[in-house]
Amino acid sequence: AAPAAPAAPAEAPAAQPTEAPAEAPAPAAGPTTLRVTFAWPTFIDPAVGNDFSSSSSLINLYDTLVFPSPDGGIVPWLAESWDVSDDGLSYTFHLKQGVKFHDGSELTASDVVYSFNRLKGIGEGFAYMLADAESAEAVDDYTVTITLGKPSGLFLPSLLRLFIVNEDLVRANTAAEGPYGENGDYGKEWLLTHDAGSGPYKVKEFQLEEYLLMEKNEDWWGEFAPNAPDEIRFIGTTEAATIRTLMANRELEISDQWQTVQALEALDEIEGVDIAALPTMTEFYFMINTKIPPTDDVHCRRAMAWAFDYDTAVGLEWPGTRQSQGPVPASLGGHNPDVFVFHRDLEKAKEELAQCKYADEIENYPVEIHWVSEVPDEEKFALLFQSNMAEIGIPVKVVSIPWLSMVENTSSMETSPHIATIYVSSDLPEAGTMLFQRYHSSTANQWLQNEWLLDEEFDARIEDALATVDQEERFAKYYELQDYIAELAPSLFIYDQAEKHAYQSYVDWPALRGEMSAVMGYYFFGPQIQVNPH
Amino acid sequence: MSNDILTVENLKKHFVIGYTGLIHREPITVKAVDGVSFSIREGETFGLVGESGSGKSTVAYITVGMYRPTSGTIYLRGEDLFAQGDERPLRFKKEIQIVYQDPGSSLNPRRTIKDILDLPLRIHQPHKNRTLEILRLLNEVELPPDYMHKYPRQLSGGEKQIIAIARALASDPSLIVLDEPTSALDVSVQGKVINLLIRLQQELNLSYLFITHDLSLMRNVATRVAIMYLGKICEVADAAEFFQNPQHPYTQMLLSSIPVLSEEEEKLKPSKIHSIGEIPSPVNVPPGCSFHQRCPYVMDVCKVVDPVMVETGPGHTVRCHLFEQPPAPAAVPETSSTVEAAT
Amino acid sequence: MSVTPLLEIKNLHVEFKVYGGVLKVLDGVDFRVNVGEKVGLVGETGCGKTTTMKAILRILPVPPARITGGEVLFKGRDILKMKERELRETRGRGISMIFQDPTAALNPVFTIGAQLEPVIRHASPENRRLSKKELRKLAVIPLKEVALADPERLLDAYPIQLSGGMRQRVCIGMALATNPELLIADEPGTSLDVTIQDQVLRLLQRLVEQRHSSVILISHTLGIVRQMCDRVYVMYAGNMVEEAPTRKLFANPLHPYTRGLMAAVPRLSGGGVAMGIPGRIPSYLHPPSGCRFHPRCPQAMEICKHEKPAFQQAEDDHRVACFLYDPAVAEPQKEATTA
Amino acid sequence: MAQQTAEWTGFNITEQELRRMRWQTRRENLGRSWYKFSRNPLSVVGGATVLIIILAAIFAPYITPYPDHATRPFTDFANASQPPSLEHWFGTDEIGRDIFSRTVFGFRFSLTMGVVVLSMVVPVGVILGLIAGYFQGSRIDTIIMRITDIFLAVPPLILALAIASVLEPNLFNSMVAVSLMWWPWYTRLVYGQATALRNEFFVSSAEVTGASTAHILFREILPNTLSPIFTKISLDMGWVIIIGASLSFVGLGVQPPKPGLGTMVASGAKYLPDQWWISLFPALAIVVLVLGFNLLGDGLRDLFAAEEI
Amino acid sequence: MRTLTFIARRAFHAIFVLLGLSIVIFIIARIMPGDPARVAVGARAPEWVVEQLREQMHLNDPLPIQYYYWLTDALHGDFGISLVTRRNVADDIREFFPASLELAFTSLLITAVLGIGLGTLSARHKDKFIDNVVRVISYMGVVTPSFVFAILFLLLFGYVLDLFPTIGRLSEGVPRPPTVTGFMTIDSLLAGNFTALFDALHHLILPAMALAMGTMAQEARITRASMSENLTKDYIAAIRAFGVPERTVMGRFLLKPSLIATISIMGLDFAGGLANAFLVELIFVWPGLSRYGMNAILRKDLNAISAVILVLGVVFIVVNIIVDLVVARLDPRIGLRAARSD
Ligand SMILES: Nc1ncnc2c1ncn2[C@@H]1O[C@H](COP(=O)(O)OP(=O)(O)OP(=O)(O)O)[C@@H](O)[C@H]1O
Ligand SMILES: Nc1ncnc2c1ncn2[C@@H]1O[C@H](COP(=O)(O)OP(=O)(O)OP(=O)(O)O)[C@@H](O)[C@H]1O
Ligand SMILES: [Mg+2]
Ligand SMILES: [Mg+2]
Repeated sequence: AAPAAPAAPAEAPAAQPTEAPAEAPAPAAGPTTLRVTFAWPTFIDPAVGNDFSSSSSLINLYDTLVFPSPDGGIVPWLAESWDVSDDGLSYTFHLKQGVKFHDGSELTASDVVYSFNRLKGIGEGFAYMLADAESAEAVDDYTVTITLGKPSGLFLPSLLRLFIVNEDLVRANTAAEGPYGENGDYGKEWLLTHDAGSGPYKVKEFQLEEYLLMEKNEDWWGEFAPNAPDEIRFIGTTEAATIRTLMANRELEISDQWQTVQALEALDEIEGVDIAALPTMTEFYFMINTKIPPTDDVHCRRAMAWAFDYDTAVGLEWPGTRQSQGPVPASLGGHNPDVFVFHRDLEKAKEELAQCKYADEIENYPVEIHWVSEVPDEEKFALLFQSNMAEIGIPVKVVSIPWLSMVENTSSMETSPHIATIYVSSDLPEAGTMLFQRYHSSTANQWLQNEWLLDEEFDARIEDALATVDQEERFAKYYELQDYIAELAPSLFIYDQAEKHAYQSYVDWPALRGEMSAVMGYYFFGPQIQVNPH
Repeated sequence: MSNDILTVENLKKHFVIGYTGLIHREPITVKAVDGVSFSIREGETFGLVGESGSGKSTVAYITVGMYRPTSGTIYLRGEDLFAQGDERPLRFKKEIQIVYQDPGSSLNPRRTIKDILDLPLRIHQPHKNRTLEILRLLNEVELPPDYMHKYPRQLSGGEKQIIAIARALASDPSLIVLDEPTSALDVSVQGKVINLLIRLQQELNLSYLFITHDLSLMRNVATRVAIMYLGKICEVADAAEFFQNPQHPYTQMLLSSIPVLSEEEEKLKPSKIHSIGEIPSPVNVPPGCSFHQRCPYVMDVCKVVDPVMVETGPGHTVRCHLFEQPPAPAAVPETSSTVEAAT
Repeated sequence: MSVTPLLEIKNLHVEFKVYGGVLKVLDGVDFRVNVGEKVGLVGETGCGKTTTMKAILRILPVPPARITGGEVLFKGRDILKMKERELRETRGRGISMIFQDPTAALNPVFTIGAQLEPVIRHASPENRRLSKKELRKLAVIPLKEVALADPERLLDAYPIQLSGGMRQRVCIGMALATNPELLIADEPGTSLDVTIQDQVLRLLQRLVEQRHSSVILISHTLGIVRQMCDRVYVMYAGNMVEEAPTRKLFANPLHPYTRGLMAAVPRLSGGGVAMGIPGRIPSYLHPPSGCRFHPRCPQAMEICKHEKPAFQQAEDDHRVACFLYDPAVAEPQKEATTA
Repeated sequence: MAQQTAEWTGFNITEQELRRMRWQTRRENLGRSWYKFSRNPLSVVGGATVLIIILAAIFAPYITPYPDHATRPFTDFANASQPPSLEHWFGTDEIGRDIFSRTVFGFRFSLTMGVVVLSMVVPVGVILGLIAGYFQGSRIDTIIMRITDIFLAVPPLILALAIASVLEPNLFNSMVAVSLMWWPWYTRLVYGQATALRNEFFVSSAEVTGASTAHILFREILPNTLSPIFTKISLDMGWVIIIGASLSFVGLGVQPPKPGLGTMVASGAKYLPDQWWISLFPALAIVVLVLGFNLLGDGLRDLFAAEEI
Repeated sequence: MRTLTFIARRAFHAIFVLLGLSIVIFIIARIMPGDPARVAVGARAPEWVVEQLREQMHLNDPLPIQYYYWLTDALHGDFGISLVTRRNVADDIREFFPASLELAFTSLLITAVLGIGLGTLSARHKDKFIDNVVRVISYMGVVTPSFVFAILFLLLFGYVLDLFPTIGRLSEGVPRPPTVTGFMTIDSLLAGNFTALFDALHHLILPAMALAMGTMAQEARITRASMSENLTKDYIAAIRAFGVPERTVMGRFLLKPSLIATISIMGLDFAGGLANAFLVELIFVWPGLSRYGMNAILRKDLNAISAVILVLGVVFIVVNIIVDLVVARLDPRIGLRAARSD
């Protein structure tokens, strides 16, 4: 298949701010810039970064073998095509020729192999996503074979996280001393502030904790939209007052996604600023510890699920946000639209509570709900929960806790709170990924799962589903598993998160029209965004 | 002399006030008291006179036990006060009390008179009714009973000093050290305090170590007087003898410097000898006789050899080279006129 | 001796506004210094000696202090009404002052030189044009005059580095550096040892005699005043109570306060220590009515409680503020006391 | 029965009379103190402010219109972020709670924080300072003061944060954290005072009389350090409250639904300037509270000032 | 010479304090919750990666041994790798510390000029209208936390009035001068880049003001108090009595002794400002040390926490020595307090 180059009127001449007369107060002459705020830190080493701001940077600095399509699938990118062996364990990729790294050298198969080995060898960042891939081999300069340990339905999409680095450049900047044996430090220190990619943008300046400034790579093999920004600046702040001032002064094009509803409302008031609510692969959960009283009793959990006021909760979010339909976000492939969904019904809640073995002395079992203090909006949900539960007599204690403590607490069953309010984002656009992340026993000691479900049947079934290469078959298995989880009520499924950004209306942002992939980071793929200074 | 209440023998106190250099750290010392000996008889007022920094207070503080001497010792009725290591036994503390120079700082401003008088009673007379005892003390020093609940700041300077005296009396001591008890007071108040002290001494058979730099006052209260200069005693004599026949040049200088009120007094002053020079710092005591830089009769020997105490009359001792050879004293009056020209 | 008054204070009233009320400290002070005269001022602590002198120079700290009445005539002009400029001319060159406590009077954070130089610079119009170097040369002179060794080095010393005697001398030097017509010496040397005090006083005496300056010498040691002054004022609680030539005053003190004071001084000739004056100086917040001394006065009469005695001539050139010597009031009592 | 004092004391008065004398002097002293304090109207204003706030905090459930909004789980999102009105004097917050009620209750926790922190800090700091100061130059002085130096050198907020993150982040632990960084200042203050006081003659006098070390430390020296201590306490009340507010900026401090003033400001700051009332009123409350304590502190300084009237 | 001795002795004492400090830091850092290695690599990284990092950071050794490693490394200027930035902590500090210092110095400057100025004004017009205005201002300044000022200034001057840039150290588009000192202003000056210099100054003003408000108020109060106290001193009366004009009296003889108290406080405020600026740094996106330290704590970045606290501790100690030197220079009575702990 041909690379789905950014849909853009190819013949449109690059908007050149040739005449930038005095009347234009906004960024007149000089390069156009796309400025976005992010929560810091940003790691631009493809083997280290795996958070939102890092992903957003990496996709602009590096190229990958495949590219996500807006509908949740993938399309060829550096790899123009690929073959799969019959046992599903071996993939052979045919690379595009003539792709140049930022230093002018050509991207070849050995770079892909090196990048693969480097990611796996360091083991950090997105390495876990390629856990099933065992080895990579360069067949010739433009052909690479990757071998899997077991068949996986998710291998191809996971290649979205294999960023191809310039082997020679990295080797040249590798410190001999380091934890990776003959690979020294694998160039980690250098790559932290430099890029070795072939992507549409390259690093111009990198100021820790302050900003990352990237400039257009004019030699990129792909196509830029006509008014694609000359520079992209990722700024490290999420302070409401700061964002607001920057927005009002037209010193910021797109805000980060962490602004509160009220802050967004205020931003919306600013002339020329609009709010976008983009679909994500993230769901907001109340994760219930299923192994400590009183929440170890399923009736108790169901009582809570019936008593919670989902509508109000969803109403706290930006308009358009919807209650989650079951354990995975509706945006994922394989989401079961018919899964059982709780709604507020106090009668049912009381009935369930009555069946709970702690019903008689429920007041002696205060339920602690822990929310992450770094995300202040969570407090509202916790408080709402607290007052909802008060209505059916379940005492609730609301605790605000720093993220790190949350991580620490959820690592053991005893310290895991009754309820942890946590956002979880699916690594890949498939329901199975999310189900595995959330409920498989292997994640029980991580913050991804406060439930401690430890359900052997579920484990076996999800593993089986993920190994199913056929998509339809796979999805059918996901459907059943979603029903299975809904029955156990190990979590309250609050809402599917929308990424809310304030943006300047002079930015033409295809994501608004559903033309960009929801995979983390791709909304900020620079070549497709247009900044139109007036 | 069996009726000595206090005997001071070759007392020395050297304070370390710092160190020289960074690597060669040698102590810099102040020889505040440098070999002082005297004794106080039962029931007498022994006067100690000297200029500022001459070590009078240091002697007093050692006597009451605030400092340990560097060397030398003090006997109270024959018992060594410092025999028992660091902490002086309570019975000695009871026997020797002190009245400080500054009435402002010797009474704790945050405690009432009652509290202040209560402390020595509680320690030294624990079985007595302390409220009554305090009243008795107040009566003794002629203050009204409602002073009990006052704070020192509500009292005048003289009254404060009187309270300090009452406190000293509380433990029923036999020796009281009076460190310039009236130098912070007006003359008009001084009279009252001094008279009180004299009456108490008679009534209670107290002995006083009376420190002052006011020679006129000393003349009127002391039975015997010692003059100190830079940590050493330079002359000791009975009071009357002392003022009639001052021998040490420093004593004469002191006497001649006193401003007086009448011609009659003027005649007692060896008026032709005038003060010259500054008192040397006790850190850098000059070699030889410490007074030689200011002495009008200075001889070559004075600059190198420290004189020793010699007895020039009954109970009259002087530490001066002029008196080491018997015929010297006669020379004193004649030479004085030449000194006048020198200033 | 000339009798032109150089300085004349008439009916001076000074109050201090403190929390809790007004301290009526000076209560109609009359005072005079003639040209070339050395005048003593004695009295107990807190009787207002320093306040009077500060009022003359208008250096009372003004928020608490307030001059509520009277005049201070210096060479006929009222200092209290002078404009800033005129006042500055009068200060220093006209009247200069040696402060009671030399330690407090020297700014601890400036070297002697740094304090002396501006004084000299403003001592005369010519000096104002001098360079720093020339000024420094001039600054050495007053230090030499007060017999300080190594004055060059002293200019760079801080007050803390000097002994008490040296500080006192520096103060004297500074006060004399402007060649004042009137020198106020507030208890010079009281904080010093007798022998050093004696030195300082003799030095002061010599210097003012050289310059023919008039002097006001304040002290509460009567002996010093007797030794140094031509005429003496006795002050009690903000009032002048007696004034006479020195010899006369010491031979025949009139006011009961003066007598009490003199009796209380221990004599070198022995004879015990008198009891002193009973009581203490009254509170200025609520000063006694009438004669301020009456609560302590052994000879107080009924009238003393209500009326303030005038400061008037009892004999020629001997003035006293006491009803005992007011022929109109107390002829009989006077007889009794002299007997 | 009134007992006559023994005649040998020289006075013939009854115990009753003695007691009366005591009361009289006490009254006089109190009157004088009040006079000194009240001569500066600002001190009185400060004292009154503090008093009113304390009373308001104590009686908060009775004087606030919506005590439930501050003590119980309560949400009313329909009424969220309402501007000040007659019904809600200070408006409502983002959860629909009455800010006035929460502010008044907020005083409770701010004051508790101040009181608890200082009552942990002051005794420790003061006693250490007294001991080190009195034994100046000895080994014990060196040890105490070096430890003090160490704690002084640790940046306070960072230390508090670190400690608060070690312990469970609740009000009490935040207080422990703040206390840990606070005591050295008292030690230093008292140390300075004590080293000066130990050379005072009244201390020597007690020593040569034979008083115990405890007596000297607590009866002779301590009372004379009280005035700077009290002044510092009242000023520090303000600082502790501000520090508490800073801590709640990063999620430590009072736990919801209980209102902490700092937490309220911090979470309300996100809604500035449009929903200004959410953070403004609690911020003003902090300012008023701290101001009250500062004014009171200045008044106390005057009260203890040595100068006599 | 005396000064040198003093500094030598204080430095000697500082070694003990720093050693103690390092132990405190070390303990705090280690008992904080969370496995730093795990936090660093994220929840999803395989166990061997975590283990590798643990090994690398000696986290598996007993505490005293960890301390030994940490100390010996720290003595070589090696504070290990920051888990947050993944760089050498020493590099991070080299980067963030100058930014903080620049901010703190600017704030100190503002504090000194305004604080002393207002205090003098107030003392001169004691109990008059101006005095009362200044007092009210200073009360407000003292009682308002600096982050409130930060938000206020940002909104007022950045948003409503749009007079000042709001974030960072330089505007975008302004080329950064090459880093020499790390001080943006000085670097600009060295590079002769005046656009950058003015831009950097412009950026400094708001955060520095926010940081300065509280301390400025404090200093104004102290200056006022010591000035009005010194105004009643005899040495002022004396110098007036000698006919020295009022201007000299106030501007020289009154000012200098009155500054001593202010300067001591200023030193403490400077050190404190450096450490407590994180909210201000956060709001103005200032890449400062305090914010770095804060992040380090929130992310359990052991090495960074230790290093930041150590650096701030050293600053505290150094500032104290400097203050003592300055005060000793201003006030010969106090002298050098080297003997304090002998
Ligand atoms: N604790 C101390 N440490 C160091 N030096 C001291 C100490 N106490 C006294 N000195 C020094 O010892 C010398 C004698 O002091 P002392 O107080 O005994 O003199 P004094 O005769 O009582 O003087 P004054 O008349 O001023 O009271 C002085 O030079 C003083 O500086
Ligand atoms: N700045 C001031 N504020 C308030 N009261 C003052 C002030 N200066 C002086 N007084 C009052 O004025 C009275 C007289 O003080 P002054 O200094 O003139 O006395 P003095 O005669 O010089 O005493 P001394 O002999 O102690 O120097 C004092 O009792 C004091 O109450
Ligand atoms: Mg003495
Ligand atoms: Mg005086």
